[in-house]
Amino acid sequence: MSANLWFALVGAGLIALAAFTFFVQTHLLRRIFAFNIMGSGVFLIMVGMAQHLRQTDPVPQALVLTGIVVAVSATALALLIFRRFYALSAAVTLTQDNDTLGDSYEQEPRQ
Amino acid sequence: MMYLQIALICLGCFFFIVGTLGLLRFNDAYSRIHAITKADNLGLGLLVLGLLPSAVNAFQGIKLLLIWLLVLVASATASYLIAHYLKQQQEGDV
Amino acid sequence: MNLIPFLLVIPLAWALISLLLPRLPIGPIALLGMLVQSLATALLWRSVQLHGAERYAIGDWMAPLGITLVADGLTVTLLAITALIAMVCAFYALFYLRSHRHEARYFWPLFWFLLASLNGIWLAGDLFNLYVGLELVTFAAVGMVILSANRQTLAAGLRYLYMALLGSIGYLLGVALLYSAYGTLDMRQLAELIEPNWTTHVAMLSISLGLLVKTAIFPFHFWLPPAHGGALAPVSALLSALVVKSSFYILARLWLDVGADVLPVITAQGFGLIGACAIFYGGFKALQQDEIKMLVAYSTVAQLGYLMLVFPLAAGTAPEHSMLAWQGGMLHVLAHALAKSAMFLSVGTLVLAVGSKKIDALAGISTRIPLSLFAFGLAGVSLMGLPPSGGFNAKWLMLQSAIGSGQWHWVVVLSLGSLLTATYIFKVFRVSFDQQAIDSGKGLVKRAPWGMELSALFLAGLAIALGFAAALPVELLSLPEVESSLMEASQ
Amino acid sequence: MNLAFDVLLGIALLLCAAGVFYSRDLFRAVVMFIAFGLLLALVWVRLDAPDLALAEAAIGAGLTGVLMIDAVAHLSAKNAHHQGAQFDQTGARPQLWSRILPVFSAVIIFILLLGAIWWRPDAPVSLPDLVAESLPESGVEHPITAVLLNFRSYDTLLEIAVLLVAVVVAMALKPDTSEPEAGNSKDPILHGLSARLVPPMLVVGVYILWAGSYMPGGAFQGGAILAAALVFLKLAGFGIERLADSLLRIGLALGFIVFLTVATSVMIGGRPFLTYPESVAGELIFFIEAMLTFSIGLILFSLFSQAPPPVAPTSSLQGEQDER
Repeated sequence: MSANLWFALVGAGLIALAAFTFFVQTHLLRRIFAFNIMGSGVFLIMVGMAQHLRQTDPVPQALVLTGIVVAVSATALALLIFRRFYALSAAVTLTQDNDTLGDSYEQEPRQ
Repeated sequence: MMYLQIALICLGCFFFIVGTLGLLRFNDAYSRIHAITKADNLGLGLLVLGLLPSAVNAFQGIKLLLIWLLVLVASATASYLIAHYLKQQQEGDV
Repeated sequence: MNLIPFLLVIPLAWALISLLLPRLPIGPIALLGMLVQSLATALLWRSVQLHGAERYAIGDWMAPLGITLVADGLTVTLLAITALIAMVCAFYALFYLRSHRHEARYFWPLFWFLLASLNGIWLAGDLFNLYVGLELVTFAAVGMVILSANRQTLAAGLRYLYMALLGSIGYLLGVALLYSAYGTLDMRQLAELIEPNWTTHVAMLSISLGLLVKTAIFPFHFWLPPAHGGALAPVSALLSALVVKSSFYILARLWLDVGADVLPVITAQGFGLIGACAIFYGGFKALQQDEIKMLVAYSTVAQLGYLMLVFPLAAGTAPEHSMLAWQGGMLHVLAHALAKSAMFLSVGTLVLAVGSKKIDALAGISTRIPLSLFAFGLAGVSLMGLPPSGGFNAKWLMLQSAIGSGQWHWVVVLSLGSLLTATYIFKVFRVSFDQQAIDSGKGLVKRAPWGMELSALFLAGLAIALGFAAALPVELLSLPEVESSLMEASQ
Repeated sequence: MNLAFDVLLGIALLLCAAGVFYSRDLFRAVVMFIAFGLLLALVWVRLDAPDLALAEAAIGAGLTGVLMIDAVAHLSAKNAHHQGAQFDQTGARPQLWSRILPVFSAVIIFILLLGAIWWRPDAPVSLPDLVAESLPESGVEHPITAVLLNFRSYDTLLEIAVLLVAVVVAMALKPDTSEPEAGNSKDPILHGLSARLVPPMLVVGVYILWAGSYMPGGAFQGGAILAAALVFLKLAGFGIERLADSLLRIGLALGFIVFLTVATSVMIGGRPFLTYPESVAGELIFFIEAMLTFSIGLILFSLFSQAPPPVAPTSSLQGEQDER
């Protein structure tokens, strides 16, 4: 087994771990961590698998570079919205995180 | 020469281990800062010293030294900031 | 000179103008831009109609090294509907945003970025490029949802963003696996190479799940109603009409164009099943709502379910039935886009006029603000699938396909779904035609700007007109693909 | 020996990720996250991807870490200590399915991926060969820069658009009240250090940008370092976020404007969108990259600095700014 394949497997482990976290953690910041790490897992799979048995492959590396930049802007965006939301509601979770979300949303008082 | 290099690197690693041990075992933030900065800076210095003879050219050697210098400055400032913050907090408590 | 890149350059340029020069009257300038954009789209449509599909190699690098844009019949149809709806929404927004000064400043740049990314997705021929496009759509759409940064919209925007990001990661994972298995990102090349094996199946599963989350198909629909229901009216219209379709479009392209040979019948039936669940669940939830925008948003959840029925009808059936399902599904995309944007725009006017989001507040408005209510009704006719309307044609084609291929269970789903739609549409009408309320003079309203009422009516009229002119897009869908001269020259 | 190192590195990465998710308080989680990023940078080196290592260290660990720390610092103590694997503050309904389902799906995901990686078919197309073949025509010598700014430059164009959209949303979220932030602690030592350290950082940023045309480096890594320098200055109390609004906007969009203009103007000569005339391809790419570096640095910085100032959270609805 080459190092490339091994890191692809690590990537799979990261994805599974992060997916589990995404299901059980409701804290919004922890979820931001979760999709950052999940993204890293995907990047590892992308580069690791493509380079297994082949020479260094610049294409997935370039794609992952794009992916990293997109990921950081997604993180920044999520944090911005989260912070504004936190300032208004003092909540770090979205209430009732399952398919009754739509209902709980409507029950919030409004002007 | 090579034995000297190996000895220097081993010594450097030793300081790193000691520093980490201090970080884990000391029970007060000030002593932890003390342990980690002092031991690690020395350890890194020894590592750099040990690696210097292997540098291909002078440019690489300068880079190695620069790394050490930057880490020194950065860790000094960072530990100062941590200690400063701690002190402010403690004074606030009193 | 080829027109395809202009469909991207124009919105991007206008996005920059409205971002950098906020002191200019960006609303009217946007309308001008929409006219230019529509003209370019119309010209491209004509060219494809006459000469067949075109491929455009960006930077003159052939796929798989470079990225290729594809403009075939389906693409130009979607480009046209996008330009049309966006133009009407822009016109509507001119009036609507007068009461939302702060939002107006950032609405226009986001609007243009959204338009650019949608056009990019319709035209894309490359898997990774679609990923970047999807992210751009998501960011712009989330940004538009949270424009009026209050607690509800921020919560809705966060939920939307989190689910959409999760969906993107699923999609990207699938792309990574496909690339490692086939060494290419070009969709056409992939279609030739793809074969059923474990990696392909896992990749397609991951992509499908990611896109289902983004399309808000049951049971991943829960982020949609608060986001679409809470946004500003023109934003809701754009989101429901176009944005959710973009991820469905990729899903359909991938399964029916690229992976037709590896789509197992059981997967197709499974897609149909969740579609059926979406139709009934969305319908029932819509019926329970007491806020008009939430009702319309849940209606979107239900209507998206019909799209999923395309898969069982088109996969593994005889070619003619498959074609019927494909055409019906795409006609439904168009009909729903027109009807739902009309509905959100008219509802926006109604809410503005009565000053409340509650359905009960609409009591007796049938005599006060008839035009918007009429637009709502026309759009409803199309959603229910009553003749003559675009919705009717779409459902009729799908019914024919279901009957022809002997899949009677989908016939039942299609008919019951329409019944359910009728129920919740009539719920609105029952309230608004309440004779007591009319007599008692309730439902005093503010005057709505004429432009807003007219925009909704225009789109609703088009949704009906699609019932008469359905042959036009359907014909384009079955165009054969022809290589552009550029492609041949450089090969 | 190498394999043993890789195995250890991989396991450390997984442990670090677990630490991020299940550490007691959020600050610890952020520190673990930064450590995760640095380990990942090492992994990229092992995977023969120095560009990614640079980007990961600067963007993934550095900038994301700063963003997260900044966010955590604004949480109240109660929320920062919000415990890991609980379901809600209400602590309600620890139903059986809600425990089994996540474990089950995570295991399924892992097994599916394992299979997909293990039984991978051999790719019939080899893009690296194609890249190597076309590299001489691309105008740059570094294959990754060639892919990013020539072969797949359209992706990069859209990517900059993604960054710009994020900034637009950040601007839209910024409260209208623009009172200057009070008392950015002007620590003399931090101040002095940053005054001396920022110039070399800028030099390194420019060097990495310039190096990108023939070796690892390029606009994104250079931009990230530029952004880091700006963040550093801001934290040290230099009031650089008070740039004129219009100037900032143009700076943010400059890279995109140049990119789009070059991409479009070649069409006047009858070439396809985003084609570089071969004789000046290298120079054009460098020019675009330089502008992009500048813009990316500003964009990443303003994603950090546009964050809403620390407002004491209001649990009552009166804090809502619905009036607008």
